[in-house]
Amino acid sequence: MMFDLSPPLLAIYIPLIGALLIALTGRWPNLREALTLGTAGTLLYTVASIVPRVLAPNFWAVYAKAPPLRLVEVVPGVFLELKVEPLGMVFALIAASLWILNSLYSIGYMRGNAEKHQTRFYVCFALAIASVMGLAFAGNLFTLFVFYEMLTLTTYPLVAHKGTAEALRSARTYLGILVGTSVCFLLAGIIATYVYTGDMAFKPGGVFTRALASGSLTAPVLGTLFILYMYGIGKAALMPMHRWLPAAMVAPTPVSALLHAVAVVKAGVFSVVKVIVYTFGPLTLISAGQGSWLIFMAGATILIASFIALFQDNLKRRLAYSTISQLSYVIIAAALLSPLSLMAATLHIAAHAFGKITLFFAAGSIYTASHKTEVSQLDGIGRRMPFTMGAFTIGALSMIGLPPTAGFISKWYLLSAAWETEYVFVIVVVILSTLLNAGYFLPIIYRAFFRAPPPPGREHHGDHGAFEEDPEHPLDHPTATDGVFGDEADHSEAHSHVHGKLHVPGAHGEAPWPMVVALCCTAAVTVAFFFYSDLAIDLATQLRKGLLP
Amino acid sequence: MLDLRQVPDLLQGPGWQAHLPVLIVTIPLIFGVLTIATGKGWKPWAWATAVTGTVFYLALQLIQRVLASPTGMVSYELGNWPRQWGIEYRVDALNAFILLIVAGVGFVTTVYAKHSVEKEIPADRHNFFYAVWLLALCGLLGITVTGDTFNVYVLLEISSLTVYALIAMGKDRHRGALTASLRYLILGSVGASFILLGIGYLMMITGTLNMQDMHERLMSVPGILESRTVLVAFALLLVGLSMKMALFPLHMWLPRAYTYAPSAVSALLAATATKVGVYMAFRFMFTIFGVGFSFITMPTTLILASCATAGILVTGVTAIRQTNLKRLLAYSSVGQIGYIVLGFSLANVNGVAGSVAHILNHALMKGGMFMALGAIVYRLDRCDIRSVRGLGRKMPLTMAAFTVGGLGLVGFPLTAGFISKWYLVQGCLDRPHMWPLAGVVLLGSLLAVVYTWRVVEAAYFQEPDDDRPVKEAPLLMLIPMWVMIGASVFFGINATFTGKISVTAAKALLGVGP
Amino acid sequence: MQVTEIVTTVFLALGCIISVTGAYGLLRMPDFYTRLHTAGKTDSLGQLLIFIGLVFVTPDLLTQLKLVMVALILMIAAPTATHAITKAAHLHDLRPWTKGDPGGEP
Amino acid sequence: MTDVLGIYNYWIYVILMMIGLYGVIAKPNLIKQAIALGLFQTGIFLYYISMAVVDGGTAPIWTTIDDGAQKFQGPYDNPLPHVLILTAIVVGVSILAVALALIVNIKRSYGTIEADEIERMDHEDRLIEFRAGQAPDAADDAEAHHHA
Amino acid sequence: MTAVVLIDTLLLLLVTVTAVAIIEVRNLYASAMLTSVYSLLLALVWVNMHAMDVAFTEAAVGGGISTILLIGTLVHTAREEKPLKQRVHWRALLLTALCGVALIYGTFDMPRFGDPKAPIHHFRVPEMMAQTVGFANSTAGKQPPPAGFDPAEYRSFNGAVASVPVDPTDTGWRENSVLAQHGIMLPKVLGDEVHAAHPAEADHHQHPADDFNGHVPNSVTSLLAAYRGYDTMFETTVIFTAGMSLIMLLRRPRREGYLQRSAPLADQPVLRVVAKMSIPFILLFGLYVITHGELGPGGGFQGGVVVACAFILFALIFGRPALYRVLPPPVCDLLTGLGVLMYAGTGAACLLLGGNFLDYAQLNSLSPGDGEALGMTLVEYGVGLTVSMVMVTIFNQLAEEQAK
Amino acid sequence: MSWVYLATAVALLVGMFMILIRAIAGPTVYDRILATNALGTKTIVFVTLLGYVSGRTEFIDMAIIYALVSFITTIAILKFAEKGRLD
Repeated sequence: MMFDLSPPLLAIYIPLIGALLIALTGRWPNLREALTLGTAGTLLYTVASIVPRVLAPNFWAVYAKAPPLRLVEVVPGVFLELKVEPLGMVFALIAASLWILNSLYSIGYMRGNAEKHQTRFYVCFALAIASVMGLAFAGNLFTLFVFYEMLTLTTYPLVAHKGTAEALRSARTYLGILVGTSVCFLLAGIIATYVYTGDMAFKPGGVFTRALASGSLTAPVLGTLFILYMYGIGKAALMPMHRWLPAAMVAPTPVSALLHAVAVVKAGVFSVVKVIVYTFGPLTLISAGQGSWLIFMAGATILIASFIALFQDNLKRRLAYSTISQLSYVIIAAALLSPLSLMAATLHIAAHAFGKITLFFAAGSIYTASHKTEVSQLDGIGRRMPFTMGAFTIGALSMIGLPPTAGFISKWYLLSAAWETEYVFVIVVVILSTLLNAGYFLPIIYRAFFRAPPPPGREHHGDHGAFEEDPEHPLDHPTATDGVFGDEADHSEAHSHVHGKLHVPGAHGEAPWPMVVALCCTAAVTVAFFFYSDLAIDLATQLRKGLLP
Repeated sequence: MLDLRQVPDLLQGPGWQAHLPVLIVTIPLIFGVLTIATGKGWKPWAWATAVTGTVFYLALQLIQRVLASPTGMVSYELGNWPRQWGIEYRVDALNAFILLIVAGVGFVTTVYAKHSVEKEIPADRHNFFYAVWLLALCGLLGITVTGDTFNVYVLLEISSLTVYALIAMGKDRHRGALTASLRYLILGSVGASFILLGIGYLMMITGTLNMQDMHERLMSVPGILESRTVLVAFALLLVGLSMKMALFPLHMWLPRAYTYAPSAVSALLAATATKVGVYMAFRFMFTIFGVGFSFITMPTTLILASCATAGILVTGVTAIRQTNLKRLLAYSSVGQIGYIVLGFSLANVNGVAGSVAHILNHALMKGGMFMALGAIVYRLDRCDIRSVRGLGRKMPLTMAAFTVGGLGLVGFPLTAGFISKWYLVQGCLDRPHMWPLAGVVLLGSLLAVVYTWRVVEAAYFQEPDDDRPVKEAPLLMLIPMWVMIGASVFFGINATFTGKISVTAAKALLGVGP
Repeated sequence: MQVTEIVTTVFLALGCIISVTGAYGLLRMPDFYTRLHTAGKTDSLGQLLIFIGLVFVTPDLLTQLKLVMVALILMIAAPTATHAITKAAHLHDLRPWTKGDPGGEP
Repeated sequence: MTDVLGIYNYWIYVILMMIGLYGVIAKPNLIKQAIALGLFQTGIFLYYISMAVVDGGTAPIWTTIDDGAQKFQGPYDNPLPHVLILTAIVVGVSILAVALALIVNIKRSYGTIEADEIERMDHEDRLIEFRAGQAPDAADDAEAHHHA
Repeated sequence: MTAVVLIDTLLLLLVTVTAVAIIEVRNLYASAMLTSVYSLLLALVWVNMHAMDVAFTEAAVGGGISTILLIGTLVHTAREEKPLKQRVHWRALLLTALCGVALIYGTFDMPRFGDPKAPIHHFRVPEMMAQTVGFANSTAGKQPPPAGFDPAEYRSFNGAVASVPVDPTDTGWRENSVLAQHGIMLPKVLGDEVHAAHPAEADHHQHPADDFNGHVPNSVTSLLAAYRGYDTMFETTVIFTAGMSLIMLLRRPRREGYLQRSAPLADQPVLRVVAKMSIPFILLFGLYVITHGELGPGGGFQGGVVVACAFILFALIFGRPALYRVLPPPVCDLLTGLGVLMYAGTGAACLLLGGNFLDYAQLNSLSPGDGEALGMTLVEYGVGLTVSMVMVTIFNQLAEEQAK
Repeated sequence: MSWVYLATAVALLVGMFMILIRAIAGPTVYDRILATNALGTKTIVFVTLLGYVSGRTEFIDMAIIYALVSFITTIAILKFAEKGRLD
């Protein structure tokens, strides 16, 4: 059993083996990074090979009969088991494909910024991807929980990567909130589910029907369980549990990309959708009359987060709040509980992934090339970094939901679902938030392309820790005259070493080429998704089919 | 008279396995005493290792025998006196399991002890040290197999007395070891006296010392359970046992004792001593008084659960504030005892099974973590949070062991700690109106995250104060450490064995059928 | 009552009186040396009388022998101890009480 | 009266135990504590021995065996508690010995055997240990701010 | 009021007064001496309650060894307690009062002092101690139970109703030919229960009356060394452990040598002569006590302490170096272990001879009862050896520590 | 006859009580030693008498042990008082 080579299992093994190899080849950076890319490619191939099976017309019939892939019996009666279904497939595909691009980008970023502990970074990254694969293919709640926690653990070193007091504090917040919510609420919910139903497998329609029918479980208890799950999945960043996301901004940009686009937050909303669909079952929730609070909670999160984003000067922080609001789109869609809205949720997971990763790549490129972290410093930067800022524009459009980008498709489905279910509140929220999105993204684009760059002497530099500064104290920002030349010189040396030319403040061009390539690719995919979204829509349709009796 | 010609037949015959229960206790006794004649250097250690290894082997044999036996238990009458007259050994699934834990941990810790003892204890008393060490094991093992209440008391005193001496051997490193030992001695003796008195009350009212007989007598004579004597006996035993297993408000002896004891002793104690105390509580509450009296007539659930809850939370917060890592782990141990007690105070199958499983899991994790600290002390001569900074690169294997053990304490899935929490939370939810206790269990995990993570952070993400090169711990420390930690991970991934045996033991204790 | 028993009773009564008197003296005498005086004498004599009294009513020889032995041990040990105590007190300059001293404490 | 005398011994045992317990808790002198611990235990011994008594009983030792008949009429006391207490006394003296050894060691290391003084010294030890081991997180933070 | 109760009442008053004095006296030296007095009084209490062996032990241990140990400790520490700020520790008083009230609460349902109907005299012990316990009648042959004894009542106490239905025609006594020879009758229910529980038992243990072929009239010893011999083995181990602990904690490193300054009392002729006279006698008496343990009060432990007293007296009078010449510490250590090994080895020998651990009957295949007696003698010597050597070790270690 | 023994025993108890007061009160160390020693002697007599009260003469063995032990204890106490050490 342990060495079964069926594709879902292989999808977990490949990054694990990759991590091992990367750890072993840490001394030879080129080999190490080649291995990273190779592993990522292999993984994508493996994951893609599963797709046809999921798209097969008789998929649900097979799903109902096929036994799960059981790895090990952890506690008597509780297995670590895998099972493929469309939602997980979407998630796995996104993660696998973005890993390649992210690796490419990481190579540029890590070398460009001469970061320490690069091997640890790549190893943890691969381990995080392995956890994501496990999460995507989880066959029951227990497995979901196991990989959820593994993901938290493996991303922790990435968040704390820099090892400064600031980074450690943020990483503590990250770990504290994620572990706290998952252990206190999610685990309690899972065990309660097990106690009430004796069953933790994911089934279309949920597992509670029998318990509800027999009366051993009442609707209010079901509602309580639902609350436990929704707040237990802290990675979905539903409003009071969102603090970790801005805190985690301290991490290097590829990590932010991983957190926001590839793995962590996606794992959160993915789990939310999965739990709603396969553990509770939309019909059960509707008939028990539970869960509608989630719509309002998510709606509030969307608006509040967008509003906060308006006032963030730090670029990554602004993106982080944008992520929080975008995640709640997925949650609100799932909470609508209609088949169409669940499709919207699935599509938005994908659409947001591509858009957001583009934005983060762009932010990272700007930092690498110019060490700028604040929105207010970006005047005229579009002229020096046309590719980067071009891609940024595409990502921003996708966030706002304008065609021809991926964001439009998912927003369209969401609005249709809201229309269908006649939730005016949702429609209002979507429209308002679109305006707010526009409100905080468009000024950046405006500054980048239509404002003149400042004269070189007034250039505003951040150093290592600058973008972590508290937003409340913008005046504390160091300026070039603040006596940090020592630091600056170090950086210059490092850069000159990498770039082969002297880094002159204010005279930067594009970031290193791997980064540019990566971010162009993601931007391209964001656009392509608008035109060629068949695969995603097919998978979402497959998911929807499973819900219909 | 002695006919030596019979001896070979006996050793070869299949019958020797019948003597397993007594061999497990007497082998460390006899060979422990012989240790004082083994001389100097590595010899006492090798001797002790061989003895503990044998005991571990015998414990394995015994558990197989117990599980294979149709009655689910093995009985042995000392001196061939029927149990009413003499002393009886009675081993069921629970005993055998605890016995295996104690014997296994004892073996591994003995292997580990070599370097640590060489460094921390003057060379001219190694033979005495290992003699007392083996006698401590003998006492702990004896408590676990015996079916006679007074025998429990005597063996308890052996284990206590040896442990006092072992703790005091930390005096050369820090004088606090002496006060720790004396404080433990006084509290421990008071606790043991309460136990002795409780046994006396029970004997007076039932006229027997055998656990099984006592139980039958308490069940069969009408009115006996309502008598004030039995009530006070129960209270006395409860207080005495709580002291011995360091349940929260009576845990005062533990943190200092674990902090200042020699590293190897800390590891042994953390993994076995309090666990055996818990085992005694099982025996007295379930086997002698019976579930009905202990948990329905008496408000035991309320008392124990509140003590456990307070213990988990208060010691968790206290542990967070510690800088000395040994003290940190010691406070954590008190909290973990809280989990174990919380489990069996629920008196349902899942709760008790969680309790039994946590005895093993905690023994493995805490033992492994104390071993890691011992290795750090061995290399750095200190083990505060400042000294481990940057140690993740200098002593990668040691720190990794510590980290994995810490994850277990937190109860991350796929570590052993998770399994016990799984059962415990189920137990809390199974019992009506007890669900807030599930919250306590989970909240305790969060506190564990905090105190574990302070160390992990310091080890991996902070820069050391100086660039002194530090070598990785010697192999004889690493292997036992990783055996413990590895076992905890193994039992976290595949808890079928522990799960099954805990549930069997829990069902037997609760008398709800096999 | 037989003759032996009467004899025993007389001996016991005598021993008793002497012992209690000695004890009273030990309690009431003003200083260490005077107390020593009462205690040392009465102890030996009182116990001797009681043991002699008991010998008469004891039927078997072994027990009689044991009684004599105990008496002998006491006859050796008690004076030895008293001697040693006195010597120690003397060495440590414990001053005897004389008439006119209030309490007799050094 | 009979009733009171019937449990008189049990009350005295409680009183002895409590005198011992009071000494253990209230007296700061370690030797006093050790002695008080002994008193505490003897209370229990008294309890055990009291329960062995049978009205009109005598010591549980046969005196004459050879002629097949026993010399003493009437019942014997119960020997079982005697046996148990023999063991307990031995345990008690062992504990006393170890306690005294520890006290001698404590006197050597601390220079006193008064618990409150030792407690104070221990507290100081711990403070020193705490400061030495404190992870200077706070200091780091301050430093970081300064650099920024 | 019987003589026992009268003397008991008075003695216990004395004991209590002494206990209070021990705690409240500020001079530790006085405290130590009062401890010795306390032990002597307590020993009297035991004697009065017919616990001969316990009294023996208490006298030897409490009156002798403990006091010497305490004084040995006082040498190195302090003679006076520090003056207390507060005479009475109110919290402790409250706590102990509460605890005491709880314990006294428990005593109300206890069988009365000396009550022959108490369960402990009836449930298991009568069979275990077929020789001697409880209502053992003195004359041979079947005897009716004592006057005023209601067979139904003995199974209960304080009004609790017996669980076993009582047949009105049944006197509640079981006739057992072997036991009846000793004039012993057992409560019927209990006896049958035992037989039912061990149908297959066919060895000599079935009939406790001839367990020892009459070699062991002291039933305390038979319980101690045979029935509960296993406990006693661990008791010996406890003592051994104490000795090892003292060595670990107090023994100086060998390089400093064993022999240091000492202050013999040999300059005092009276003491010297008395000691020289009495030491051989004490040793002999110690051996007598060990050997005689099966017949009368005494046994390995008491005898061991007496032997140790001889060595300690020797050291007191002639100085510790002289003792070290007689009994070098390494020899002493080894002998300590040897005692435990004698005990455990006897048990193991029984095991090797085909019986259970400590089944002394195996030691003599022809006469199990004689085997039992032999085994008991062996283990008693083991106990005596360990105890005496450990006591000497403890004394040595406490004395070895240099005075300030 | 046994009432005679009993009366003697009670009288001895009274004596012991007085000695005990001296042992507690002191005031010098030597007074205490003296009282302890005297108590020891009384105890020995008392034990012997108890044997006669209950008709069991084995108690005399106990008296011998008492005598020996109290003698040794007295020596030890004295030695400590005189030399300040035990060996």
